[in-house]
Order: sequence, then structure tokens, then C-alpha cells
Amino acid sequence: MSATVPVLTKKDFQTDQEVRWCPGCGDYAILSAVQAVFPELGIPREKFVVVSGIGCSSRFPYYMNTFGFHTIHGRAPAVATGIKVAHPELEVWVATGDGDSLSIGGNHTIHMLRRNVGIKVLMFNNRIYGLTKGQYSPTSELGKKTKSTPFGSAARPFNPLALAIGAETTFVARSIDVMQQHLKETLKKAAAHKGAAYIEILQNCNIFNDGAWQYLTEKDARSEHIVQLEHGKPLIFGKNRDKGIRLNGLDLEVVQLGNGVSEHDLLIHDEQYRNPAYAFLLAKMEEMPGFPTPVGVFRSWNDIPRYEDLMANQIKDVVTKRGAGDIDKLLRSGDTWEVR
Amino acid sequence: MSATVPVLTKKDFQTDQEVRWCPGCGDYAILSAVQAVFPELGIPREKFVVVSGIGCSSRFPYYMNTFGFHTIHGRAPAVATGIKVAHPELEVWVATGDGDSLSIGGNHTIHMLRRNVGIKVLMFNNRIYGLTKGQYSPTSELGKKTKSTPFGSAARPFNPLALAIGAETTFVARSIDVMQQHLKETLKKAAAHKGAAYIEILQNCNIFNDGAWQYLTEKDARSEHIVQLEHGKPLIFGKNRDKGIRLNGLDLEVVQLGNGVSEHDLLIHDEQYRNPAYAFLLAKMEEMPGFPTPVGVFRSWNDIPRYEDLMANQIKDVVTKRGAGDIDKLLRSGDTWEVR
Amino acid sequence: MATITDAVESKPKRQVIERAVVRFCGDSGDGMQISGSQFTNTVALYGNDLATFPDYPAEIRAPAGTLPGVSGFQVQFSSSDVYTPGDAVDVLVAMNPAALKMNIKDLKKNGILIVNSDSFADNDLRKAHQATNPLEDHSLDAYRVFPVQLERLTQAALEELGLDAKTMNRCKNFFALGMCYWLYNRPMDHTYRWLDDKFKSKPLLAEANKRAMKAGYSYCEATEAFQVSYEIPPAKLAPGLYRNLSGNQALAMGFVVAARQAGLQLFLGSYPITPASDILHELSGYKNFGVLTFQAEDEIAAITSAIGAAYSGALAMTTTSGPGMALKTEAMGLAVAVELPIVVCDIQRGGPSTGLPTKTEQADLLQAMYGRNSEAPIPILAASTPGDCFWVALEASRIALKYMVPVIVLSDGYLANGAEPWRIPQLSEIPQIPVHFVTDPQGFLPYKRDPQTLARPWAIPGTPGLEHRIGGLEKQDVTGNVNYEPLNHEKMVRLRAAKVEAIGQDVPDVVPSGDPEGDLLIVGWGSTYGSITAAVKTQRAAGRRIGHVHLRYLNPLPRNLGQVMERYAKVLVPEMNMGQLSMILRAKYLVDAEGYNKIQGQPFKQAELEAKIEEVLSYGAVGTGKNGR
Amino acid sequence: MATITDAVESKPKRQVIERAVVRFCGDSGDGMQISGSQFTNTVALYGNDLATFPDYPAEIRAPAGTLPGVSGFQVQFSSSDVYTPGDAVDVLVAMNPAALKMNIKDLKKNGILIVNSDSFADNDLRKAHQATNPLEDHSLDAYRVFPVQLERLTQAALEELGLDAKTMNRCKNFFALGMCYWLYNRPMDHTYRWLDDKFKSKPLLAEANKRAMKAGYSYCEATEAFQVSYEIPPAKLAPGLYRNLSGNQALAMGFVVAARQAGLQLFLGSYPITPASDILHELSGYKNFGVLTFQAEDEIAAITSAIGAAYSGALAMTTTSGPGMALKTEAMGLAVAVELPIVVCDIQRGGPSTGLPTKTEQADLLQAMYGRNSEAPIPILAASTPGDCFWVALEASRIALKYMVPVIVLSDGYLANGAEPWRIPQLSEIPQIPVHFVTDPQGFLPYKRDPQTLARPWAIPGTPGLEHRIGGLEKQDVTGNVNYEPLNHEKMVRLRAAKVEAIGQDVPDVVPSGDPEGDLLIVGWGSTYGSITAAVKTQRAAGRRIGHVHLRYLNPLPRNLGQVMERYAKVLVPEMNMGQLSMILRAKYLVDAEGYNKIQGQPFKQAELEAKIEEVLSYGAVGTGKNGR
Ligand SMILES: Cc1ncc(C[n+]2csc(CCOP(=O)(O)OP(=O)(O)O)c2C)c(N)n1
Ligand SMILES: Cc1ncc(C[n+]2csc(CCOP(=O)(O)OP(=O)(O)O)c2C)c(N)n1
Ligand code: SF4
Ligand code: SF4
Ligand SMILES: [Mg+2]
Ligand SMILES: [Mg+2]
Repeated sequence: MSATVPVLTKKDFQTDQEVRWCPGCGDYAILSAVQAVFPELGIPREKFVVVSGIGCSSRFPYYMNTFGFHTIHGRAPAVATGIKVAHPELEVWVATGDGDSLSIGGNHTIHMLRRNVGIKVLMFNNRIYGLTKGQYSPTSELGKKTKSTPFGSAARPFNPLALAIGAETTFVARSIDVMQQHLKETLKKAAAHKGAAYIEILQNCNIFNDGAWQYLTEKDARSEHIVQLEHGKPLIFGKNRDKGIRLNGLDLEVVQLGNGVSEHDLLIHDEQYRNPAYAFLLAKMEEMPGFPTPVGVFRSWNDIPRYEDLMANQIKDVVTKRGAGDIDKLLRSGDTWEVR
Repeated sequence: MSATVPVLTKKDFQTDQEVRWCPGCGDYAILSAVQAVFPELGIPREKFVVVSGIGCSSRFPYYMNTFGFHTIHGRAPAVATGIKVAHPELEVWVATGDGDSLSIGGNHTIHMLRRNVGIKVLMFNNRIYGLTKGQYSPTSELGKKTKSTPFGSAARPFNPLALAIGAETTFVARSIDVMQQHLKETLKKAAAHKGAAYIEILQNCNIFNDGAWQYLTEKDARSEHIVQLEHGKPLIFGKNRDKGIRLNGLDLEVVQLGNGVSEHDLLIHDEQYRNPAYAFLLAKMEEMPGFPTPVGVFRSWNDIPRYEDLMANQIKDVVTKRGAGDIDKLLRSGDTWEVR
Repeated sequence: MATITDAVESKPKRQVIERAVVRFCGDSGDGMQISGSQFTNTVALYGNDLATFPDYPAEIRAPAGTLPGVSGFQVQFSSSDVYTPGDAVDVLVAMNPAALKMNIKDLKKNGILIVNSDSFADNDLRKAHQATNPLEDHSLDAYRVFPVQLERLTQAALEELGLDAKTMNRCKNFFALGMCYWLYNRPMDHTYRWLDDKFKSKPLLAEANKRAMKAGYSYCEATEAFQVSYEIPPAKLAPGLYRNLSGNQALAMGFVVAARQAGLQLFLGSYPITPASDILHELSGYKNFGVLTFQAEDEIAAITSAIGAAYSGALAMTTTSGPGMALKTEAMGLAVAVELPIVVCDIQRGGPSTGLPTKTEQADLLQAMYGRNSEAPIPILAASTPGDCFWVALEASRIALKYMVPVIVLSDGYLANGAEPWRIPQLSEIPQIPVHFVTDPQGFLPYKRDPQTLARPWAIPGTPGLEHRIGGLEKQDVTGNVNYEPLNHEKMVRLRAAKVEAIGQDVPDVVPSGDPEGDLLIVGWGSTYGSITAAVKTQRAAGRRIGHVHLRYLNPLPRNLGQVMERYAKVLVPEMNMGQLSMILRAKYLVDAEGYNKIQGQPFKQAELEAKIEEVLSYGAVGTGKNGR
Repeated sequence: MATITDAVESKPKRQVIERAVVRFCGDSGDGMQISGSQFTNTVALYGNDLATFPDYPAEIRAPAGTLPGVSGFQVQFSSSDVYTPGDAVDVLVAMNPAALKMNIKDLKKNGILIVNSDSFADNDLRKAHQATNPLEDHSLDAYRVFPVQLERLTQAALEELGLDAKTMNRCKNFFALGMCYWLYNRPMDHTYRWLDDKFKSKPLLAEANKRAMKAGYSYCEATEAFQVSYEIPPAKLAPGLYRNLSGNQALAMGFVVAARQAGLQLFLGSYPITPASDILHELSGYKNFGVLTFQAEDEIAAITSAIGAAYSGALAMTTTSGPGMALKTEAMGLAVAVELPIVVCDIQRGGPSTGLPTKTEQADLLQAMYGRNSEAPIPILAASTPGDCFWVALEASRIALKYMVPVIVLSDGYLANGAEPWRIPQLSEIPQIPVHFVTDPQGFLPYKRDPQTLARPWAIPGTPGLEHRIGGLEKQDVTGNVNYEPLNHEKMVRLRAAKVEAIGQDVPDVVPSGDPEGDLLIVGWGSTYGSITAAVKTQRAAGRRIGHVHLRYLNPLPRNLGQVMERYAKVLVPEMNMGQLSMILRAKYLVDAEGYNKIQGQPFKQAELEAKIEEVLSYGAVGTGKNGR
């Protein structure tokens, strides 16, 4: 139950609070994956802090038996930054939704990411505002009919990963609620990343946006519509693993394997590729007609210094150079004079 | 002086207010360029609205003799959206700074851009907070020493154009205060664009961040450090126009022309190129050691519907289908009953 | 006043009574809001006066059968005036142990309790944290309990339709509804029609629900379960055409009508938040009225887009609840400085912070008054009933446009979701809202004021010759140029205040209901209207000399309010907060107004108020003199 | 009280006087703030008491020589107590026509006016919108005018150094400074040292400025321009080591010391805004004290990052001014709900909206009290002098940590930039701030309160066995679990209020300065301290019976304040707003407190206050009885 018991289990991360999501909600699967992964990270339970905003997804901390902070709508990245900067040794995760993270919280999200604060963001993307009962969100498709857009929405959506890459994020990944194993692997990779991590988790809201990801997640469709990004491996997909993605100049193309086209002709995934446009190209792939949706780690740049470390080092440096601050001297600094 | 006098001159756009920027500030040049371009657009003066937030740059509307709204810090894109949606026939321009647009106003900026509201944003990037006397901004370089970071900043900067592209912007451009002719041309292209336009204007704050762009703007350096993007033309630069940018797979490389390398081998700029990663690659070029900084139009996608048009059309459609709203019927809608 | 509970001893087959309070409660998935609304519409169509109170669980969905998942709908209906949904319940329908546990305390002694006995298995009891079965442990001995196998009986009724078990089970709320129709002798045809319309494309479902309802009705008829049924004759309402209207519907409709009366386009900038979202939903549906609804990225963009729309000539508004209101404060200051007309609707909910999103409260009054940097006065109106929301929307729009000011409208969760029969006005009863856009450049100055209203001119972009600049920096009187001179600043601060004060000329003098002078004046505002009115009526009938003033205008206050208060020995201010209006009255009039404060996320009960009135009138009623001064 | 102006008729070579007021004014580029500070430090080192008032132009830079570009620095120094920078000026140094135009009205009749006559060309006059040359049009006849060719004389003095004209011209402020040193018989060695230090790497510039200053001094000596010079002996200050300190410096230092006394790391989340930015700048320099300064993307991130830091165990704070304060309100509500200690500093400025960023005002008090959704009480402290900011920072931190609450500190532009001699305390005079992090899981419950302070335990992440969840939803008493029950909500609302009230046990009773009872009590708060103190002193000397209470604790108010007010016939509340504290006093105590309200972006003058006091005491002083009740 504490740091003195190093071997933790999934159960250790479950709380006594009733889980209050709709039956069938994709959030359950995500919770289960996180509860399964945390004990495997070799980190004492009390070092975890789970921070969230407001939304169905943001109830997450209540169900994680560690330190948790359910803050206000959209502000989790900023609260988390305060925690992480003040205590870099803590393991800070943010649970957020597409509305919380990209609508009201868009600015805090991109700033936290560009600063490369060592926080892991789990963005539950159900393409809808669940908690407020079904308005369209910044990831809802153009023309979407919802409670607030009965005649269809007029706003083009964000591509969350393209935005994150545009905001200089050092770790960018995508997984899906129903792909438990993949999700767990992705979470572990995020945990291993040093800087800021943004993980989009496609999640089904079966009440207000049921089937938003069905074209990807239906058992039959998965292999045809999803391509898994694996470091060092070619981009292959299809029920018979007979299709691949090839780079032609700057452009991607879907090719049929065989007939002279072999795996070697395909794009070999390199999550550390330093060309910044590479991950961007992958992120935009799903929008291209005829292309599969990539899941996995799009980018993982592990050598970018973290904000909190730079801050801490600066303090160390100045202390080294000037000596630890002396309050008495501080008070007496500047021009002084004695009155007797 | 009004719609009945179609021929306008620069003078028509000057106000009687004293211009209150520091002598030598780059803002003067930008003002001059805008005042020169507006009369050439064939739009009656009263149709222009210039909206701004707070900052030195945001004083801009006071000096433009048309409708102007100096709003609050960071909110110009949202105010402008309200104006443009309510009156799509108006020509709405936003004047903003790197702090106003990317720090406090980051969220409104990216949302306005992704919605493709037909607003033109002039972002004066001096990599500093000018008005509040010299704190670092989200575009200041890592390690920057300013009033608020006397030991150097710990935050990686945004690349404004990469962020705009990540936010799905349909028109993205860059120019420089001191390149008057280029700036004017760029403004005209932005004006001609139908959707949202984001124009980064590199601007010198000679008081708090003098010389921030000197490596680009020094007369001698310009041709070596700047590459002009011209639609349909190869990317050539250098004092002797002897260097070019070539695409090698996904990667860019600087090549020396001659010795078997000709213009035809170079990247030919296509501002309408539909591969979303193309403009992104160009935007990140300046960060790559040894590469010049591109100026000009990075992307111009003119066929994406504008938010305000979709909104207006939706109203038209519904009116066509249901007939214009009848207040009497509205009041009597639902279950009613008569009491006598 | 005969109620079911009183009438229980005599047992005629059909008994005429004056009023009844019915509550449906069950799991969020049990369709209680639907049963409640159907019952309401049916009694409304019949001509009863009524008031409703839907009680939603907290925003988040809870697992079926648990305590946090309980949802309820209460209606009071009567052959005479109804001011509240009723303190206590005559008939309680409870679909599961959790609902029973949460609601039983409100059932009157000897009241009728209909329970779905099919959902009292061990597992159900556990989910409701019930150690023993209340149907067996005698804890319900004080009530007339009718355990009904709602699930099995519904299934039996639907057998032939070939539906799956889950779908059949979903119809059980209509079985219960049918029982209530029998109990109060109401026809089912309205609900038939509604089902036909609702399930146009799924006639099988319409049929299933109809059969379930009919089965419930027949069950009562056949089993003579109740031995007695009740009749409540129509009320004597003012003649006219009526409909049921919730506060949020009324606000939405009010603004559509206001825009039409002003000849302007309506623009709503909003960000969803409970309990305000429905206004956004409603207005999004009014596209054929040319309504522009902009769902912004946050509350700040919501209000600033509205300010932009107002600048360009729309009737612009924004809707939110407490936390969103807090985010809009900086922009409200801008609206004050640039003197543009916008309407800000705050549908209050329990706080602080995220608080109790689905519960009601009146604790944003001081935020509305003072929640901005520096001196930034804004007029404030408050609606007192769901239907009143319509009129307040109109009046707020009128003031905003006439005086070129932002206006705040306060409603709350109780008004927003509650409904009442509303007499539909003739178009001719609705005032025109004159609006003037300046077009003449001659003598135009952006801050030259109308001498009577102190309003500055509205000069919208696109008007040749009126090009001008506005902004949030202090501006010179008349010219509107940026100006930092000390005396100009003081002048402008006082002008902005004077403009809000000037609205007082349009604010009607208050005329207390009840006694025009006496021992006690009750000053209320907002959704406490019904409870206070009911309590005052009863207390006056008991011989007490009480007046009641219910404030619609909270800033500026009616000009005669001070004098009116002096006509009573005491002033009592009941509020669902810690004493916000009373604080304002005390400061402004130095009157020793006493607060009666309930902060429970729930409206006052009539009985609570009556008890308080009796208490206040019992102590020192004579000794302390006028207002205790 | 002899002043220069009084002393003008007698003309000894050197005259001893009690006090003087000197103002330097010119273009923002003229170095007036530097001349002013140098002069101030020199008189301070000599032992005079003093107060300063730097008057910056609005944020935006204006073209040289124009009216909006005028910058000023005023200092009053004396051999006895100084409470304000002075109402009117004895010596005015004006570097150009714009500065002259903006400042001349504050020069006393017969006062000394030193003008840079080199900058009165037609062009200069035009920029200042002067039709005629004031040096020639007799408009200055009431003053003793000394036109000095500051530019040419400076150039002459620097001739040999080989500097360019622009650089030489930049030294003219030191010529003027030298003249003032002569006028008040002050040594120049402090300024020599400062120049050496400042231009360590550019000794030529140090030399140039020294020469210019010396030249100014010698100019007076040689030309006998003034015929008389003045001497103001040292004041009788409390013994100790002194330094000059501005309000913003004092706040910054106060928090560094508070963190040290509490054994915590200091975390500042801030977003730059005038006039608060300097606190961020100061604290960013204290890295060797382990201070973490986070310049956030906006004010919301600034405060929420501070809340995060507080949650994880830091002494966390945020600094801002009015518009930024408005943006922080939602997050303040969160801090109230989760009961975490943060300090929010609001350095008030003129409003509404962007308003007058460089001017002072006290109009955020009601925003601080009520500017949040629902009932979210927060304790509020206000500093009254620049040096007091240090102590208020310490006390605010102590309260936040002891009671686990957010605390608001109100300062303003006048305190922030103004400076006063400050007696440096011994470390032993500074209280320890005990802090307790719970570590024992036994019996730990996140909302179990300390019975005396009602504080909940501070259980920081990283502590084994204390894992728990907090958030902005209403929570159950003691356990902190999410809870929507009506009675629990009321209990929690009242507990949060009671906790703030409990702080009253630490608030010292007020003891009025001046008369302990009498005809008039003046109740003030914040930066009006100096003017009120000076006015009361003079008026009491004239025989009036006046007390003065200056409130440091605005919420909760001192427990005996009501009784104290009863001891006076009248209560006057001077504020740089429309009557915010007086509104609170009236509501709480039903006292007929009268407001005296000046909203000009400038502090009260002593004379204005005295006139008001006389006015108030002249009408109905006897008739109305206690506080007009
Ligand atoms: C300041 C504020 N504005 C609005 C809300 C209402 N609100 C709560 S959650 C939410 C959106 C949630 O959407 P998302 O983040 O996608 O979460 P989901 O429920 O879909 O998991 C909104 C608008 C709020 N709580 N606070
Ligand atoms: C709500 C709010 N926060 C902070 C400020 C202070 N402020 C004004 S402008 C500015 C930054 C300006 O930087 P930028 O946008 O880059 O404009 P520049 O002056 O450099 O042109 C800040 C922090 C403000 N006016 N309002
Ligand atoms: S509303 Fe949607 S997202 Fe929220 S709990 Fe229910 S299914 Fe999940
Ligand atoms: S501070 Fe910088 S940006 Fe601002 S006006 Fe001066 S030079 Fe220009
Ligand atoms: Mg969502
Ligand atoms: Mg800038």
C-alpha cells in the first residue's frame, strides 16, 4: 500500500468510489488500461498525480487510487505544470477530453507541450461533449448534427495530433479504447518518455456519439482501416497484411504488396526522425481518402530538455555562482543608511 | 471620403491621432504598408474593420482611418469572429503581437484559423512583450534574457507558422517590416484570399529587443539568409542566386547551383499544394541549421468554405425549407390550450 | 384545502379535491422526466394551474440503480392558483430502492406510494445501500404502499409485439403513467398523440408504450387497487391561449422576439454549461428566424464574439452559468467601457467552483454587481418564474439597446428547467423596441450622448463617413479619443454610473402585493417568487399583515423601494445564498433587513418560509420600531 | 511649517527649512526617473524622512516632446514626518514645453521653476500644442522662473570627452540634478558612486554624467542664480538601518522572506501587466533563494499553476492588476473549494477594462470581495505604504498557510512605484511561519478540520499512504468525497465562511490614531494612508476631534470596528473609487458612513482631504447624533 511495498498490482490503483460512467462507455476500458500499466512502471504509488479538467473523461482521477486533482474546465495542463515545476520528481498525468483539452483548454495544452513539461496527457477523444449532454466539439466532423448544431456544424475540426505537432510536442501517439493491448503498450512508451507526451485515445461515447470510431474499430474493419506505427518497421496494413504506405517525394501513397512492390519499398517508421514534417505527414494521413488511420507512436524525441529541469538547473547554477540566498543580506541590499 | 468616392489614397487611411510608437519602431513600416495597400483593394473605406488586442502592435487601429476596435488582451480573433459572422460583407483585419496572439490569445487564434473565418491576421512578431516593457514572449528564443528571465528563459518557443498550419490555416505567409515591397505584395495576396489568413510580420522592437531579426535584415545578410517563396518558382537564394533548396525524399537540402545541379532539380514552390506537410516543412526550415528563412506565401488554399458563409447558407437553407420564421407561430408552438 | 392525504378516511369511488402533488422518481434511464412531462401536459390541457420541478442527478451519469443516478419530476396541479411544485408529495412513484430512499422523506404521511416491486432484489438493495428491504422492514408503515410488479406486468402487456426484453422493460414508465392517469381521472389521448408523433418512424415502439400505459390504467380499474380516484376541476386562469414553458425555452423565445421587435439579427455567442446549455440548443433551432448561434471555444470567446457582433449591429447575447460568468468578467468591463449593447444571461447553479452543477442557487448576484475590475456598473434584471423569463429577455434587450449598455439577466437552475402554464401573448401586447443606427456624419462623435438616456450613438461598420475607433482605454468625453486626464476620468466614471442610474426612469415603482403597510415586508428576487407568494398568502389568511415585493430590477433598484420599506416594521429577505440582496439593501438604505438564507441547492419550501415569518413576527414585533432602526 | 515658498522674502545665503517638494519632469527619454531617484537616495542617506511619487506616462511610448510622453518624479523630504509626496511643488524642473504644460499647475505660487530653455523652439512648442512661448507670454509670472540652457551648458561641460551630440544631450538630466544638489546643499558623492557602478563597463559615460552634474552644481555656485540655498536637517526617525523601498520591491522581498520563514519553496505564477510586472521581475532575480518564477501564457494559467504548486507543497502566489484579476476569478473559486493556500496580489490600476494602466485606483475591493461565482469568501489584506507591502506579504502568507485558504493582497500603482525610507528589520523581528504537512495515514481524512482554525490538513503528493482526490465539486464534510446532499452543501458553505471569519481571532483590534473618540472618524485603507494621516494631523492641530482607522484587514474586518465607529459622531471613508469600503461598512454595521470619492487616477491631496473634513464637520455636526443613525 505504500513505497515500502514495491510490488503493486492493478487493484492498488482502484478506489472505493463508484465509477459513474454510462454502462458501455469507452472510458472504462481506458481506466482499466491505466490501472494495469501504472503498477508496472516501478514507481511508488504516492508519486503519481492524476490531474484533470471537467468532463466525463475528467472524472478519471476519482477512480485512480493515488493523488488526484479534478480541477476546472480546461486548466489541467496549467495546474499540472505548477505541480511538475514545483516537484519534478512526481509522475504527473493529465486526463482530459476533446472539449476540455482542445476547446476551452487549447491554449494551456499547446503551451505546456511547447515548453516540454514532463507531463503525460491522455486525451479521450469521443468527438463530443459528453458531460454536458451532447454538443459538438472541436474534433467533431464538419456538418455534424448535435444538440447545438441541429442543422450541422459549420466548423472544420482540429486534427489533435497535427495541432500537437504544430505546437512542438516531443511525444505524440494515438491509441483506441477497444485496443487494450495496444493502449497499454502506448501508455508504457509515454511513461518512458522524458518530456511532454500527448496521447490521443479514440473513445466511444455510446450515449451521445455512439459509433464515432466504428469505421475503425469494427472487428472486420480494423485491419483495413488502421495502420500500426512500429519503430523500425514498414507501414503495412490490410486483413492479409498486403497493403503498405510508400513515400513518393513528399507524398504518401497506398500500394498493394506483391507485383514487384516489396516491404523494402515501404516507408519504414522512425519515431525519432528529426524531420519535423514527418510526424505531421503521418498525423494528416487519416484525412486523406483511401488511407488508413495510424495508431502508435508518431514521434518520440527524447533528447529535448524538459522545462522543469531547466528551471531547477538554473536555480542550482545561480546558487553555485552566487551562493545560497542570505535573507539578512537580501534585506540589507541596495543603498542603506543608519539612523541612530 | 465615402463609398461614393471610389478612388482612395493612402492619406484616406491616416487618422488625426498622433502615432505613439517609439521612434525607429518597426511598427511604422507596417502601418505605412497597410495604409498603402488598403486603398488599392477596391473596397470602400467604411467596409474595413481593424480589430486588435493589447500591445504596442495593437494600437494599430487608432492610426487607420476606418472602423477600428482596440479590444482586450488576446481576444481580437474572437471579437473579429463576432463581427465577421454577423456581417460577412465587412473586410475584417486583426492587428496583433506575438504575445497577444500566441500567449494569452493562443486559443482564439487557433480556433478562428481552423474555422476558416475570413479574417486577416497581421501578427507583429518582435519576439518580446513591447508594451509591458520587455518580458520574453512565446516566440523568444530558448535561453533569452529578459526582464522576467534575467538568467535566460527555459521555454522553447513556438514557430508561429508551424502552429498555424497545425491549426489548419488556409493561408499562411511571412514578411518583414523592412521589406516594404514584399510586405505590400503579401498583404495584397492575403486580402485576395477568401478564408482565414495568418501573416507573420517580423518586426523590430528597437527598445526592448533590438536586432532580433538583424541576421535576416542586415542589407548584406538578406540575400544569404532569406529565401523568397514564389508560386511556381524554384527556391533559390544567395547573393548571387546560386543556392537552392532541393527535396530529397522527405528532407530538404541546400544545394549549390552549377556543377550539374540546375534550377530544375530544385523544389518548385506550390502554395496550393494539397499535401498538408508541405507548408509545414517550409515553416520549419528556418530552424534547420544552414537553411535560410523563407518569406512569402507558404500556403494558400482558396477552396475551403468559410465559416461565415456556411453559417449564412444554413440560415438561407432552413428559411427556404421551413419558410421565414413567424413569431406568432413560434409563440403558439408546442402543446397549447385555450382558457376562456 | 382538501388534499388526497386529508381525504383518505372517506372512501367514495371518485372524490373532488383542490390540489395534488405527484412525483415520479427512478433511475436516470427510467424515463421519469418523460412520464412527468406527459402527466403535466395532460393536466395542463385540462385547465389546471400547475408548477413543476424536475430534479436531475448531477451532470455525470451514474450506474443504473445507484443513489447518484436518481432522477425525479414533481408536479403540483390544482383548481386554484399554484405557485410552487409543492412542499410535500401526495403520490410518489418510485421505480427502484435508490429512488425510494432518496425521495420517501417528501411523501406526506398516509400518502400513496407506488413502487416497482420487481426491482427490490438483493442486488438492487445493495446498489442503494439498503441493508433491509423497505417493502418488508415496516419502514414504510406510515404510507399507503402499493407494490406493483411493473416489469412483469408491462412484459405481459407487450407479449404479442415480439419485442426484446430490454425494449419491453423500457416501457414500464408508461405503465406507471397509466396508473396515475387512472388515479386522477385523466384521458390518455394527449399522450397517445405524443407517442405517435415521437415514434413516427418506429410505430412498434409507439404501440408498445401505448399498450403499457393502457395496461397500467386497466390494472387500476381491474384490481381496484386504489378504491378511490380523484378529480381536480380546471382552474380559473386568465382567459387566453396557454402552453407550458420552461425558463430556458422562455428566454430563448424572448430573445428571438426581441430581435424581431428591434428589427435586428440575433447573435448568440455561447459555450455549453449546465443549466444554461438548453438556451443554446433552443436558439440553434431557430435558424429560420435568422438567429446566428456561435458555439465558441470558451466563455471568453463567447462574450467577446457577442461584443463584436454588437459592434457590427446585431442584438448580441451570451448565456452561461456561474463558472462561465466568472470567466466573462474582463470582457464585461470592455462592454462597459465601449458602451455596446449586449445581454449576458447567467443561469445560476450551486457553487463555489464547479459546485453542484445540476442544483439551483441564487448566489451570483454580487458577482453580477461587482465582479469586474474597477468601477464598471451594469444593469441587472432577474426573472421570477419560468414564463417571466420571456418578458425579462425582452426588457433586458430593450434596456441594452436604448441605453447602449451591457445588461445582465439572472435566472437559475430552478427556473431554467421548471415549467409553468404560460398565457401566450398577442403580438400586439409585445412592445416594439426602437433602434437607431446613426448614418449622418454631420456632427457625429462616438461618445456624444443622448441627453435623456446618456446613450452614445450606435455607428456600425459599413456606414460611410462614420469611421471611428473605440477601445478599452479610458476615453475622452464626447470625442471618444484615448485620454488619461484626471478630471476626464472622473467624469467618465460618473457618466457610466449615471447612465445606469438613468435606467431608473424606466423602472416602475414597486407596489407590494399583500398588505400595503404592516408588520413585515418580504423582499425577494428571482425564483423564490412562488414559495414567497404562497407563504405570504397563507400567512395573510392567518391574519398577519405582510407585504411582498419581488424585485425584477436589481440594478438600478426601483426608485421608491426605500420609502416602501419604511412602511413596514420589519424587512425579511429570503435568498438561496448567504444574504446578497440583503447586503445591498442594508448598504443602500441602512435598513436592518434580515436575511433568511438557505443554501441547499433546492428552492425554499412554503412551510419553511411560513415558519420563518412566524418566527420573525414573534420576536420584538413591536419594540424595535421601523426596520429596527 | 516653513517651506521654500514661505521663505522667499528673506534672503540669507543659506536657509534652514523644514520640508521641500521637488519634481523633475520631462520627456520619457529625458531620464527624469533617474534624476528623481538619485536625488531621493541622496536626501535619504542624509537622514531626511521622505515620500516619492513617480508618474509614468501611459504604457505606450509617445513621440519625444509630446504631451502623452511626459514623465515625472516627485519627492517630498523633511526634517520631520513625511506622509505624502506633497500636494504642491516648491521646485519644478521642466525639460520641455510639454512637461511644463502638464506640471505647472502643481507649482506653488512663487515657487522655483527651472526650465530647459534650449527646448522651447517653435517645433517643441508645437509638439506640446502651445500656441505661444510660455517663457515669453507672461503666463509664468507667478513663479520664480530660471530658464537654463541645459543642453548647451551640458555640451560645453563635456566638450573634451569626444562624445557625439546625442550622448552629450542625454546627460542634461544630471546637469539639472547638480543644480538641485546645490539648491539643497547636498553632497554628490552618492551619485558619483552610483554612476561608477552603473557604467562599470563604460567609464566614459560615468565621467560624462559626473561632469554634467558637477557643471550644474558649479553653474549655481558661479552664477548665483538662486541667491539662496536651503538646508533641511535630518529627521528624527526610529533608530536602525534604513533603505528606500518601493511597494513592488517590498512585496517581492516579503514573499521571499515568508517562504524562508515557512521553510517552503516560493512559486510565482504570473503574467506581465502594469503595474504588477516588477514583482515578477524582482522575484525572477531571486533564483539563489530557490524562487521558481513561471511566466505563464495568461492570467488563468498563472493562478492555476500556483494552485498546482500549492497542492504539491509550495508557498504559491500570483501577481496581477485589475484586468488580470478579473480573469482569475473562476480559479479563485477553485482554490476556495479545494482549500489550498495561495496568495493573489492585485496591484490595482485605473479602470474599467484596460482603463488607465499607469494610473492608480482602489476600485478592485468589491471585485476582491465578491468577484466569484457563488459563495466563495476569501480573506483580503491591503498594504498602506510601500514599506508596509513587505509586512503584508508576510502576513498574507501566514494566514494562507495557517488557515489553508487563498488570500488576496491589494496594493495599487501608487504604492507599487512609490518609495519610502524603510527601516530594515532584524531577522529576529520577523515571525516564523509554522507549516505542517501531514504524513501519518492513521486517521487521515482530507477534509477533517483543525478545530481552532478550521483548516483542513495539507497532504502533499509523494507522501505514502495519503493518496486522496480533491476537486471543485461540492464535497462531503470530513471525507472530501463528492457530495450533492442539500444539508451537506449548506454545512460546507457555512464552514468555508466560518473559516474566513475564524481568521478574525488573529486580527488585532483597531486602535484609532488621533482622538480615541470625537466628532469624526476617518476610515481608510490602502495607499490613502499618507494623505489621511497628514490631513488628520493638521486638522487635529487646528483643534478638531478626529480619529483615523486605517484597515489592513478588509476581510474579515477587525472585530471591534463596529464599537470603535460608535465612538464618533460621524464616519468618513475617503477612497479612490466610488465608495466600495463604505458600502461594506454600511451594510455590515448600518453606520451612515459617508464616502469621499476621487477617481482621477491620482492619490488624494492633503488639502483636498482637509477641505472635505472641514466640510463634513461644518454641516449638522451636532444634530444627527451617532453616525447619523
Ligand atoms: C467554465 C466552464 N464552462 C463550461 C463547463 C461545462 N462543461 C463541463 S464538461 C464540458 C465539455 C466536456 O467535453 P469533453 O472534454 O470532450 O469531455 P467528455 O465529457 O466528452 O469526456 C463542458 C462544456 C464547465 N464545467 N466550466
Ligand atoms: C488581461 C491582461 N493581461 C496583461 C496585460 C498586459 N499586457 C499588455 S500588452 C502585453 C503583451 C504585449 O506583447 P505583444 O502582443 O507581443 O505586443 P507588442 O507590445 O510586443 O507589440 C501584456 C502582457 C493586459 N493589458 N491585459
Ligand atoms: S456521456 Fe458518453 S462519454 Fe460520458 S460517460 Fe456517458 S458514454 Fe461515456
Ligand atoms: S516598445 Fe518596441 S514594439 Fe513598442 S513601440 Fe517601442 S520599439 Fe515599438
Ligand atoms: Mg469529449
Ligand atoms: Mg511583441
